[in-house]
Amino acid sequence: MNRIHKKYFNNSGRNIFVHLVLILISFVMLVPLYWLVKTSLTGENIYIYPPSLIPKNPNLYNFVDVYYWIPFARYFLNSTIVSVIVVISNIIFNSMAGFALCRSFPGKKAIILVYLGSIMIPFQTTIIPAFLITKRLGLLNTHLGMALPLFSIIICIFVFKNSFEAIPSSLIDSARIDGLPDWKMIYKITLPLSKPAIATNVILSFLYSWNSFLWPLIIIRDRNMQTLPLGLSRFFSYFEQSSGQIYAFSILVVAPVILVFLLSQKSFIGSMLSGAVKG
Amino acid sequence: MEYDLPVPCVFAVYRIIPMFWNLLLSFKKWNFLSANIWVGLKNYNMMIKDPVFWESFRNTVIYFAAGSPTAIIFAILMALLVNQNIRGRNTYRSIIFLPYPLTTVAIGIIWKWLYNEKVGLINYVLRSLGIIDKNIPFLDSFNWALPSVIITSIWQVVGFFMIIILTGLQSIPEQLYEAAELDGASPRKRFYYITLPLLKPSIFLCFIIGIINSFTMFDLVYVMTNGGPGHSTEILVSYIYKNAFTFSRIGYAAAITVFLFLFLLFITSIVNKFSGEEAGGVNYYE
Amino acid sequence: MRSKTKRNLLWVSAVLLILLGSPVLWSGGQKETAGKAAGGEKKISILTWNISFYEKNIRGWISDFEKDNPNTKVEWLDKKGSEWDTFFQTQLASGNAPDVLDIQGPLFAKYAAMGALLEVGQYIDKDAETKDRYNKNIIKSAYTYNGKVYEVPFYFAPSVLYYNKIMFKNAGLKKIPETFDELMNYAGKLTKEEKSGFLTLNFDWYWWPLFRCNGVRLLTPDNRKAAFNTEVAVKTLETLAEMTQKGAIAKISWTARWKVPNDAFGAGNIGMYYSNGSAYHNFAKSGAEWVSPDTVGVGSFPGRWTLPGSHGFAINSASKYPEKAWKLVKVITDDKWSEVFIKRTNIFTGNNKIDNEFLKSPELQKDQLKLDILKTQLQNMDRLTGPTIAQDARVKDAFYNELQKALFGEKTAKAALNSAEKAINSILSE
Amino acid sequence: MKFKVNMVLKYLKNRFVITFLSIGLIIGIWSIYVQYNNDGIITGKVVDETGKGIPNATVIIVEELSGGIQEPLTTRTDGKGNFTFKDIDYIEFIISAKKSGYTASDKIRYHLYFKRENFKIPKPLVLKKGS
Repeated sequence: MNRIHKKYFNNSGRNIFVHLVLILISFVMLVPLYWLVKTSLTGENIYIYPPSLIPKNPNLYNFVDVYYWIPFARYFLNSTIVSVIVVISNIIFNSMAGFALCRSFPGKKAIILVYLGSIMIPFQTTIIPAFLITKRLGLLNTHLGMALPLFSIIICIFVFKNSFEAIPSSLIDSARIDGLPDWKMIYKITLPLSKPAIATNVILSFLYSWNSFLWPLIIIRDRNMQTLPLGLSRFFSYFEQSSGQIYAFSILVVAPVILVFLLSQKSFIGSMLSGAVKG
Repeated sequence: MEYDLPVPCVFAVYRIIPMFWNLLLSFKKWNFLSANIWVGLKNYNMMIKDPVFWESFRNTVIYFAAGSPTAIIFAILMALLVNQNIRGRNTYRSIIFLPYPLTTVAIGIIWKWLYNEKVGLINYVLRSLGIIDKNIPFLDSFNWALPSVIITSIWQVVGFFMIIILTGLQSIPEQLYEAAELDGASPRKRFYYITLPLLKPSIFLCFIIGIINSFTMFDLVYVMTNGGPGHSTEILVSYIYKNAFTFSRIGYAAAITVFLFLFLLFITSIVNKFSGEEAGGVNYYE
Repeated sequence: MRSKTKRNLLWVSAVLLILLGSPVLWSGGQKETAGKAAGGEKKISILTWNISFYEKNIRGWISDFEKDNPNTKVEWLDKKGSEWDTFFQTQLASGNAPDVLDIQGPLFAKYAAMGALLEVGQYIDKDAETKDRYNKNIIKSAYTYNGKVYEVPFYFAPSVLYYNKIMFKNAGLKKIPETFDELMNYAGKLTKEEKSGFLTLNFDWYWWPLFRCNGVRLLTPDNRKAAFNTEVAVKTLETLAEMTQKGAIAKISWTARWKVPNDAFGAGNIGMYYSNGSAYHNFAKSGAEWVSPDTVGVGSFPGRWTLPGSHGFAINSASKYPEKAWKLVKVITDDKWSEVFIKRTNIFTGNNKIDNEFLKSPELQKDQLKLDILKTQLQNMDRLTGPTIAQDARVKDAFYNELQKALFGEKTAKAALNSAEKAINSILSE
Repeated sequence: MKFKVNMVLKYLKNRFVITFLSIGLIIGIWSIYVQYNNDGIITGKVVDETGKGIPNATVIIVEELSGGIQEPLTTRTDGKGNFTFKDIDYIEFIISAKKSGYTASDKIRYHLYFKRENFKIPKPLVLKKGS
């Protein structure tokens, strides 16, 4: 793969061009983020004209305020618990479903339609019945209740499916001849060969549950059970006007996601490039 | 296939049962408290006559039709760039992905300022460079508001699409390229005949996510414009939400939901067909 | 070998995390059942509106109440404005909505019409302590729906006109405008490249006094039909549109909600700012060093028209213990806690005695600007405007949609008002 | 046995482990630092224009919260113009000094890095002669 693309852009002039384009893209991506970080360090009013490019008297006070104005550690723990449940269940359920979808079986088309249809229903619009059902289940005010609607993110099933389809069927057939049961096959053969898909699953499911807002808003009443995004609304009460703290808070919320991304990207995608797919 | 069972169960509880409930509600009048009154097709009738509904519908379609393909094309280009063996490609990947996980509220506030007519950075830069001589009221005009919001959403989502495409790129077996090379296919041909077809599942996924985004970017719309000016940035889901929770017209909101569901199912089946059925599944070993 | 151990490590850590997480999971679930199991104890909940900064004192309310009512526990919930409605209504649907509700502005009318609220007027009148406590004007225009009182005043901050004295001086302006024409004239004079002459808040009905001061009425007295489609209104809207296109009225007046206008005025780019009486605290804190009594002035809007900006406590009609709920409301709004509130926030409480005492308090005399803001508010209490109708949100949305079309030149003023009238009449007749 | 030691080392070299360990380490060091510096003592000095300490001046400290106006605390300076507040758990506060015969000092705002941080006001509060 790499070798091929190396040939695409085999001289250094091309390489410099690629870097230039990427630097330009990075610049566009980073400018709004730079303002976010800058404001979190100074708390200045962004509507002051002309805009100042360099932060004046940067400090970390806004981050300190974030820590004190909400029970940050508690919310962080709640968010983490929910996200871990979601990530694990997503890998288990989605890899199973993805594996199944690679094979043909009666009713497969219908199931795909159900999946696609399910994504199509905006969660905002089905939130009331979902809430009533969760109440029936006795899961209001629990971590499990928060995690349940995100137990399997449909997009991720298709990520697995796409990845599993790329695995040579000869590999699976030979394993079947060896008498390996299906669940072992998922665990032993297909999953290890689908590291990018696992990485995508981890990143996505973590992200969705970490940022999920409307659902926890409705099913959580206990203050000790709140998650980080819910903390944001407490911020609005304190700091709606001085946005420094809001930005500091969003940076603290996003930091774990970025961390998970960086770590999983390097260890999954990175190892993939060393030639994990063997024919 | 027994491995497929647990997932539909979760969906049954959280998506499918609620959807039927919604269907039932769309024939009723309800406001969380009063008794359910059966009103027949009145809600649907009201919907057809409601100009705001049609405007939101149009916006949703524009949002999807303009936003998703643009984002996907950018994402493919970026993925090809960062898939090369160049220095610092992990850094580039991370930077491009960075906006996606950010809290929408924070993004909304920053972009609102970027777009500001009088003191915003975009106008400031454009004017300093001499590209424009009169400031553009991005969010404060009927013509610019929707494109502006779409651009922001592309900015946020493109890194995520890139990751999905990248995952797809890396599952393409190297032998295919080697074989093509032996056959003497040019790089361009290799891209059109190997990379692109085999990326189909990933592109399909991006489209699906694009469809979802065209109605879940509702918090971004809420923060940036709250649907205005007029209803020029209102999308169906924000209108549904407004009707349900602000106007307390649950039955009406349910009717729009049913319409939206059917419409999106239609779109998805088209996308599915174009991507070769089975959710873009490809089996190149056949 | 390595990849296998790594995988094992991942699995082990996953199992460990589940094990570690489950006690917390369990305790979360148990708390709910514990609340139900303690049968002898009563539990009431109070839902406040974005005032978690006030937590210390809210704990004070609760402990005062629990001292007097030893068998009743109070649960406190707080939600931000945009989520309050969603949260409350889903709880309503599931049958465990909070008992005491802090509701902003005319929103209570929607719930009153639904039958979700108790009529608290009878409680207020029956109780010797509360009977004559409140300002009659504010009760009448902000807490009454269909002739019945549904809320006990919590706080309110009627709108005032702030102005930037520096910009006034630079433009050679001495006093604040007294008529609509003067207001527009000033706005034009104050406008420059990146500066705008006039800015108004637009949520609720904050922009409505722009019409009201020209004598336009929104609805007929019985609230059944639109009454605003007049010659004068068309002319007013034409002027507003023209000034908006010129930039004399900041465009964010019509598109931004609350934070942006405050920041914009705080940044010193706006000549006059028509806003909530408590906005001062917000723009003063938006990193604006220039804000001081010497640079910010305050006065009445032309015609002294003002929006109540009110918050009140209502009681859920499905409450199991309405008497307890009323007692809690009484504790919160008694003289002691009202005084604490006005001292900490400098916002009126509607309690005549406390509000007037505060105006005379020595510490306030030292702060001329705050004193002026409060005095202006009190002075205009007889000119409160804005409707209190059940369909408030829909009427507002319908009107606002057309208004923006006219302001941004998509439609003529006449056509916009015509279709607004049609839409509103159809909503009101539903 | 040797094999196992090697494996432990390998685990430790894992990116996840290194990242989380170092985050944990930073938090740990910070908590220890906080433990040793959280008596809530705020000290400072009140001086006149010449830099001489003013005894018996009143120093006022007010907690700064976005939620509105707070009750102030006061103390008096000793013979050398030094003052000490004890048990202060503010995160942000405004400090000023006054004395009859002098014009009141500027109100200066400080922000701390944790609650109950021991803090020495870096610039002395200056009172000018004359009322």
